[in-house]
Amino acid sequence: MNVYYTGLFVTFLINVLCALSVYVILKSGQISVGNAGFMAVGGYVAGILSTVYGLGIPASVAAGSAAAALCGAVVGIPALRLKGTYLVIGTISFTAMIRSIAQVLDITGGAMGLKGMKRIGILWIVIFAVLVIALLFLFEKTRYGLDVEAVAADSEAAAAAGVRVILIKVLSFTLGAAIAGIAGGCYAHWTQYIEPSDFSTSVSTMMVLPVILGGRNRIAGAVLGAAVFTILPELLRFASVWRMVIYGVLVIAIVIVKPDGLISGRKRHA
Amino acid sequence: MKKLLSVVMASCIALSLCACAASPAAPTAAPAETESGYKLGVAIPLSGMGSSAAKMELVGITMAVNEINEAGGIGGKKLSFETVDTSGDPKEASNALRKLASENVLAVVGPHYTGEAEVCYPIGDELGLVEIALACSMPGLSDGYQYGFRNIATEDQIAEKVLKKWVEDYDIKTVAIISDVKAAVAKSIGEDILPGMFADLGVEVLTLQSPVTYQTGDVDFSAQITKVKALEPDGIALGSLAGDALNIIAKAREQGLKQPFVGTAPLLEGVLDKKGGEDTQGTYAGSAFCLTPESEKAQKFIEDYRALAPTMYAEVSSDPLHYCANAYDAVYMIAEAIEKQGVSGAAADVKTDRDLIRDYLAGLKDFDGVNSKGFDENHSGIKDIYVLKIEGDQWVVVE
Amino acid sequence: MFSQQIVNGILLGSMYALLAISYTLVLGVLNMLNLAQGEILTAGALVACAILSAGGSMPAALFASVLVCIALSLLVEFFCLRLPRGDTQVVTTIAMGMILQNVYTGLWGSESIKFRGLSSGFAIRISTLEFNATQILLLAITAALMIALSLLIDRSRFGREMRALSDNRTAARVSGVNIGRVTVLTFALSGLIAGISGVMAGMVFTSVTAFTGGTIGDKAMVAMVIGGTGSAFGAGIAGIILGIVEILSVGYLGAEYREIVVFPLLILFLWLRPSGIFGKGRVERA
Amino acid sequence: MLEIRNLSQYYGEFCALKDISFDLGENEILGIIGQNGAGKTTLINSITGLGGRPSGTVRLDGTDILGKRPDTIARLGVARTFQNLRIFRGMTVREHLLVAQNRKLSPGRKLLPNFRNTEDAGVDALLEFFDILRFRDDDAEGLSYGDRRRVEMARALAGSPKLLILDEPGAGMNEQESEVLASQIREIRERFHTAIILIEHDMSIIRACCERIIVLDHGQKIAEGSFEQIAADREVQRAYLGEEDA
Repeated sequence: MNVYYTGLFVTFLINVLCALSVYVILKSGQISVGNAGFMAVGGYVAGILSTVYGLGIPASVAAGSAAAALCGAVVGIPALRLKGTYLVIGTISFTAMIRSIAQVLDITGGAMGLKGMKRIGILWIVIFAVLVIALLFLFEKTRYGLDVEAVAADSEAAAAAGVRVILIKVLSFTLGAAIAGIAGGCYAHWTQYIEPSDFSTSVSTMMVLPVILGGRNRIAGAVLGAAVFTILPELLRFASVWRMVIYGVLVIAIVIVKPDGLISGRKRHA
Repeated sequence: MKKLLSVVMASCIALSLCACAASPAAPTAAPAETESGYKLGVAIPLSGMGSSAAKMELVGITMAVNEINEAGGIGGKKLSFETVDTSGDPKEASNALRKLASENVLAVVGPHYTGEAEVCYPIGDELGLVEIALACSMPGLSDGYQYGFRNIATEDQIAEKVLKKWVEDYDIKTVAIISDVKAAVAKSIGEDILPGMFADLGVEVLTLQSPVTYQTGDVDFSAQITKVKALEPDGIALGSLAGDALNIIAKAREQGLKQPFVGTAPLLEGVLDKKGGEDTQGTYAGSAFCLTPESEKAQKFIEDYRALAPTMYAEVSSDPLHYCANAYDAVYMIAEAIEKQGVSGAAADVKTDRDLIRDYLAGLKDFDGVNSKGFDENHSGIKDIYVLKIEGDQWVVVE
Repeated sequence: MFSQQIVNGILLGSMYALLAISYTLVLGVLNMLNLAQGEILTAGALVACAILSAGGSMPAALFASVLVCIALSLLVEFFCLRLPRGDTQVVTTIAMGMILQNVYTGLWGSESIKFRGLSSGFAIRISTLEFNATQILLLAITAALMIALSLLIDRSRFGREMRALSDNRTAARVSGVNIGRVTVLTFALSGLIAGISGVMAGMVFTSVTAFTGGTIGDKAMVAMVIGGTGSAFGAGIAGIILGIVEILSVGYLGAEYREIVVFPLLILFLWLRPSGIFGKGRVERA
Repeated sequence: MLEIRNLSQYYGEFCALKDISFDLGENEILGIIGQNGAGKTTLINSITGLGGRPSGTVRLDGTDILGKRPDTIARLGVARTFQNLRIFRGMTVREHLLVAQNRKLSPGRKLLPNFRNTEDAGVDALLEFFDILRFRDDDAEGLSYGDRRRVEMARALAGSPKLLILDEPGAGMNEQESEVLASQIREIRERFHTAIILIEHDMSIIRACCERIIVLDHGQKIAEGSFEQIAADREVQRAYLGEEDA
């Protein structure tokens, strides 16, 4: 495959990981517009480990993911007290805080960003993506997957049926953050340079849109959404200045026409 | 049935998207792609922050390509180029670079910003594709790269000449520095270059202990101006991009500060002279280009630019900035490399052609360009520096 | 110098206050976060700027800006609130914000445009502090708006309907509140405030860019949460406090510390007291 | 089995429950009746942890459960249905029961992808019992009102609870359906060994099922005893028939 399409393919894989990180949290009924913050944690931790401490790239991406998972739990607990709009505000400000910390510390290269990471092999990104998709697919088949669906449908009724609602919600945030951490680690080692503004609020929204567009209750929906979101900007390159305008209009149109997203069928438990 | 319908719809959308992606975007304003011609790549931020500078660069590139082709091309073969928009974002720039590499371009004019160049230079080395960046003047950026070049003088070269003239003309004893902490090139000017240079010139820097800083794109500078006002410096130096500089100077004048301002190359990118009005009179800066050059090659360039620019973009300014000249000269340098190195231009030996161009540019020290002489050992542009000052609504050369 | 920095803080704060008030109206009444609000402010500023540089008078610029902002707010209400389903509203307002911002860069480019503010040299000097005409006007308008809106919400019939809607949507509908009308009027009102804030932003910051609204919008959102949803007074006060905190941290610590101070403050409030200092609205929590 | 002593619940100054005490034996069916707003639902919400911050003591088999989280109380063997039907949107009838069953499985079992396995037998038997087996794999949301009530009851029983609380299961049922329901409630006690608290307006069901009945009025317990005793009780008549100078 020539160079341009491999670049596009990797961007697609990273977008899939980002979309899945939002998907996992959304599946438990919580909408998080702060996954760019988890991605930043994953990216910076992995980047620092592989440049400063010379850790292998896959190992540092995994470590970055663990660090992001920790942040996920830390954010997940207060998130329990917030619903809907307030959770959105809370997650947006979490990302803003991570960005400002990255901007101040020297180890993260401050505003000048972190560079010098070696290039991650495409195979490793494929392995990470396939691993995450497989794990999610299996997890949804288990009884815990069922608990998650119940919590999303009606958390009080689920509690009355004995479901550990708090555990499920915090677990979802942690899992989503871990996936975003992997995306961050891969991104850092693919572009080989990250800076705080790479993880802005609009990046968080770009992680949410594919899930809402593709279909929020199916893994395939998130993956399809990521595909559309990777190909669309390339298609609209000719419109240069007006590219993002068309982009925004498309998003609103699809959200109104297909509120459940392109793939909205329910998956049955075997 | 409903489920089946949505799955079918989803797959046909996905299919149609992939099909369109296969056909790359049509090149803009380029002469028709001839079979046996030489093809260049252009990666500049036509959308987003740097769009006005990028449009100027595209005018310069189009002028150079048209001139070369009208004069019979290179050894009878036509020159063409394909443009990809990077919108000033490192991730888009890397995609654009890979896209151009896949089109078998011989060399790339671009990217524009320091942030983009930091990402694209390692990729350029990996792909074996020469890049001539146009507007990243941070010192040390292109050191050690094989295929990474930049046709712009580094900030320390420019600052050295400008500060000396500014300190002499305004008899500056103490100075306050206002520095950006976000944009890489502005930050390195404000924090690394200016303090050292002022110390060498025997000028006391009042903001050394508690630096006055801001973030790119800030809307409010009242805190910074109040702090500087209290220090009562003889002059104020800016490690800033043009947009912020305009706001800072306007705010300073509003709060009654009369001191002169000084900055380096970034101040020229914006509209400090056109839009500054009374506030920015007497502000010093430096660049490797000016509108009243001695060489008639440069004068002809300016006239040609003023003729072509309005036809391509309505709102681009009629005075070319140094980016435009950098891009124009970059095309000619590549053309010279193609000619002197006997580059074939055939798809088969694109690899060797690219290396031939790299070797030629690496050794190019005596190029007779509008404002370029070639590249130093760190692949940065060798240019003669002009000290400029705002008078009326124009940057004029300070004798 | 410290007292001058406080004044700068109050001025910047009142910019946040103005926008926070327009945020809190929509969120308080309709429980909808309009993330495109910052961009609507930018529209007002740019339109006013265009009219002024074309030689138009200040009132004309103000009127045009308010008109444009109200129109945009209604556009947002239709496409982002009425049509899409509940939880996708956040997404649609973000997309709308993205559209607006790129329209501005498309039309006006990304440079900053000088805003020809009030030319009168009138200024009041209180000991070492100096307030020029623009700053006095801003403080007056912010105070007037905060008081007017608090009165509107607490006293007027429309205010009572807004509060009924914010407490319990179904109960409001049952007791005869015309939901559609109140929603549209609330959005129009927030558009009006955004229009005024846009012109003020131009005057205070002396220049406008396509990104002006966005930067103020984020901070205004923080002020709105801390101040308390549905409370114009709370949003106003919190906006000003936020302005002072930011100016002092920039003045004495450096610009890179600015967000470090502001956002943890917000997260603390979200955790301990989501309804904010003056919050009246009942906050939906887990 | 269940001891409740001076249970009170205040929302601000409004007193929803005042000083309520009663016991419930193993396998006993207790009826709770009272006008709308008497505090019936508030009472069981407080017991199952969904209410505000009640005061007093509630002990299940000796362990104090007042103020615990609803899912903790549920896992101690208390199951309930809801007055206003809390069905999981977008989930099948069978999945409703699997969710309730999950709490009996060890974490290890829950992680295994649940291919067709023995638990299903229990599920099918329950669906059969409530005559909704034919809707097994349909979306529960689409069923009729009565069937959705039966799904809720099946879900409650799927977790094999010690105590089953039914909140107006007979609401909206005709004569014939009420009789079937009454017999089902009696049979539940035998077949599933659960004590039952039944909140109901339909006196025919109350008379058919409950050995003991508590009457609530304005958040207070005004009577307790067999159906005949409370029918004769003057206080109950006053509460039901409105003020009357006796």
